[in-house]
Amino acid sequence: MVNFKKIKIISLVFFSTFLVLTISFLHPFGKPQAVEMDNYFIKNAQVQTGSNNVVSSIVFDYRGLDTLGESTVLFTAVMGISLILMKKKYEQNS
Amino acid sequence: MSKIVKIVSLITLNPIIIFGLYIISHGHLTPGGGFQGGVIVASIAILILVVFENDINLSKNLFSLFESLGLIFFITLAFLGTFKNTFFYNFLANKFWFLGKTIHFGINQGFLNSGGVIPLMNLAVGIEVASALSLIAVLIMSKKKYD
Amino acid sequence: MISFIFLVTILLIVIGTSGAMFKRNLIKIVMSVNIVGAGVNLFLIALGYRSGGVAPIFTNAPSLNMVSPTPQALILTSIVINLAVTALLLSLAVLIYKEKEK
Amino acid sequence: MIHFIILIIAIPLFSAFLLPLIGKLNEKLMKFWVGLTLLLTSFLSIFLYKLILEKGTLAYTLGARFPSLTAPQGFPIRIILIGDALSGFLALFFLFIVFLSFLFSLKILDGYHFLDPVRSQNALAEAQRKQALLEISKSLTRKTSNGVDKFYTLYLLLLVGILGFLFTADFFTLFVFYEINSIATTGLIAFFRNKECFKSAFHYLAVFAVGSLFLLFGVGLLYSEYGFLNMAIIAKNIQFSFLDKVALSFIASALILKAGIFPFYFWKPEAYNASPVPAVILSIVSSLSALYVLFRISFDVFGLNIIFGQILILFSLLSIFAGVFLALRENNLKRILSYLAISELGYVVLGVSSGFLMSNTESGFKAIEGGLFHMVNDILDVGLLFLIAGIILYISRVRNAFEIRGFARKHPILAGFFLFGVLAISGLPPLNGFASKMMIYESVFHLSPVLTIIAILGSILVLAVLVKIFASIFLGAPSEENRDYQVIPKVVIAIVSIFIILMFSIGLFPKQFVTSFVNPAAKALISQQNYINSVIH
Repeated sequence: MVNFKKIKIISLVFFSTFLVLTISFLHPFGKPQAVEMDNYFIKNAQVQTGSNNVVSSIVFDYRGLDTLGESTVLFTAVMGISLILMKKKYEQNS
Repeated sequence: MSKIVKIVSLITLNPIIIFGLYIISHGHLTPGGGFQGGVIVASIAILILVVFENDINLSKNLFSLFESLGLIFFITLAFLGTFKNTFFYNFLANKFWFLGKTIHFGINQGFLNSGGVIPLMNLAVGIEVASALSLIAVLIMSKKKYD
Repeated sequence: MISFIFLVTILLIVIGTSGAMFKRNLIKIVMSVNIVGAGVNLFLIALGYRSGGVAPIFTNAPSLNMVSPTPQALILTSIVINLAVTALLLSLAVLIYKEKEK
Repeated sequence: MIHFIILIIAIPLFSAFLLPLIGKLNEKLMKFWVGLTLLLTSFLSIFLYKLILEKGTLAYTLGARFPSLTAPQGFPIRIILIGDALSGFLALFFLFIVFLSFLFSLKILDGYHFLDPVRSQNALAEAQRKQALLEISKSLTRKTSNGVDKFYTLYLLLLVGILGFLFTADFFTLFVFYEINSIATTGLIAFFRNKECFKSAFHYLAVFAVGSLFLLFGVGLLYSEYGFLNMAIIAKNIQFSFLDKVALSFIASALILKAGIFPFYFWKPEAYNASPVPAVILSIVSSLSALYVLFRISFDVFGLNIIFGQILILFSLLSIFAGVFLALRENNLKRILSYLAISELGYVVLGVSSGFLMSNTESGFKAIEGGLFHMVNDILDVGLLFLIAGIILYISRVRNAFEIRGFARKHPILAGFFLFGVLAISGLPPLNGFASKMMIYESVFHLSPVLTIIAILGSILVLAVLVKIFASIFLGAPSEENRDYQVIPKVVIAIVSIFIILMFSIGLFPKQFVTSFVNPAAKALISQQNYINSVIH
């Protein structure tokens, strides 16, 4: 029988060293380099949407579909919970 | 729970609701918005469920109705932009009337009558999140399962 | 050069992943998933930070040097999604526990 | 109408939001509403596909002044949906299959009221049966109370997740739709509400919660590198540095997890076994759409990378074999079929990824065509077998395939259908599986003959597994223990025959099908420049 625990530990060690290697390649903290889109938002969001809160204007205007999807996720979770907490049970037939 | 807890929680009920509504309605001006305010409003349901364990019966159907209505309000606002422009077009912004005050770039003290559809969407999401989280709390915490 | 904050996010992700891999307790698995979520959210928000920046809200803002708004909008979405997943996982855990009791 | 591309996502979503309210009123009205929505969406997808064929790749900017305003400053700032020949074709086809599985679910899930223990033939059971019948007649006239309304809500939401996968051109929206997919599937898995279902739903959701967070981590890495979230502009700026490779590995592993091929296939048998058959069909469709996104991202966004293509080929071969060998030692019918579904997905990945390794050659293009063609045939073949497995479970209530005997005597039509499924999935002429597998074999041969040999071997093993099961279920004398609890509804037979007719017509005229549907789709997949130009003019 293969020892799954050892495999898991080894893969976890690999994974963490891989991640540490990855973050060493990132731009230093506090100095993001690619900021074209963000600068556009800070400069134009207030005028275009009339909202002082730039995050709010991104959430509801520029990236509205994400927010709709997020509400849908919450709705889906509620549907799932109300489905599984029902009392009536039936035999599985398909 | 004991009487003291019940009375104190009843006293704190109104400030919580008002704070939640404030967070929702000022979502386009200050940190906050529909989600955050909705969660605060939903905390009332949890408070009631914890404090008044069996004395009170919160209706699941009502929460479910409000959840669907909030979502339908949200997606309808998105659909309304489709007629002239695109889905999710902010058709109220910079139009001078309802929620359409023109804002110039720079620091200001904040105007409630601005933001176009963003405050309306905040309201819709606030209703949805508040009722959804209340519904989750009711479903998980209620003693007897429903049919 | 490794920043301290990115190291923390990596630590959170690794702790969460290992918890999800090794723990058998359902509640602990849910907690591990949440820890991974916290790590990823922290990572995203750290990507958008600019030194000395303030929150990207113009209402009475102290200065116009603002941090990147996009990651904040993204993690707002991500947090709510994590909340929904946690709620569903917890109710499933409760149900599995109750089925075991019978 | 350019708005078709968003309406195809928004209309099922709107309908799903309305569904709990309608479900409270009346069950029949709710089912009618779901059917109407699916029909409307299918028509929209037909029009969308026609529009795409006329005008080429469509890009739709959400929230802009007009839809084609994709990049106002030279870079996109809003969420953009892209529909090209491949995604339009897949949407059309998937919606057709989903509509059929919806019709199937109408009958099958109705039968799930009759859950009284009729195994004993005494009068008590008969009385209980009557009681159950009475309950049904009540529930049909009044509101729903058995969770079917929630089932259909989750069904529509999963459909929304699949369509979002097909049309999104934004990495974060991809993450959101990934979560919608996972959570809706979890709800569908737990539909029967027994302990097994809860356990597999919990495992499924825990795995996919971590997987989606890895996807988000990869997206974050890409964002830190390029400052954008749109796929097209990242495809334009891509440099393939170390960070990009890490991001690709995170995103691709999350998508492979969703598709359920080799390294991360473990969730599949559990989940498919627990969920009702109509939901299984939708789950297969969801896996295929995840594969589509995987191809899109790894070949259109990240460009051609030899090592990644080779890794994908390795994974595909391993999943062909892992699926078959794990199916050999199982005895549960649905678990066996889900392992075979894994191995069938391996052929899709083998075709497309080896096609990209041989890019700009004729056989390479043919391999991509074969892979995409096999996507269609995969859902038809595996879907057909799952439908028949659902019917067998519906009428006999036995989950162990080796306990059922002599079905051919009682239901010869079912045996015939199953035989067609077996022949199609193992790639024998003149059915559809043969056409696509032949294309894959021929073209992969130019990359390496070993691949062809392994692929043919996998097909033969699939045939061996299925012949064993066919012999055990259908041949022999019917035993006394297996009693029929239901008659087969006629609608179900009609739906299965539609599958068979489709399979036959594709199998007899593969050339026509490929030139009219698959060829434009493959052209859309290989042209990275076209994908970029649709957003950045």
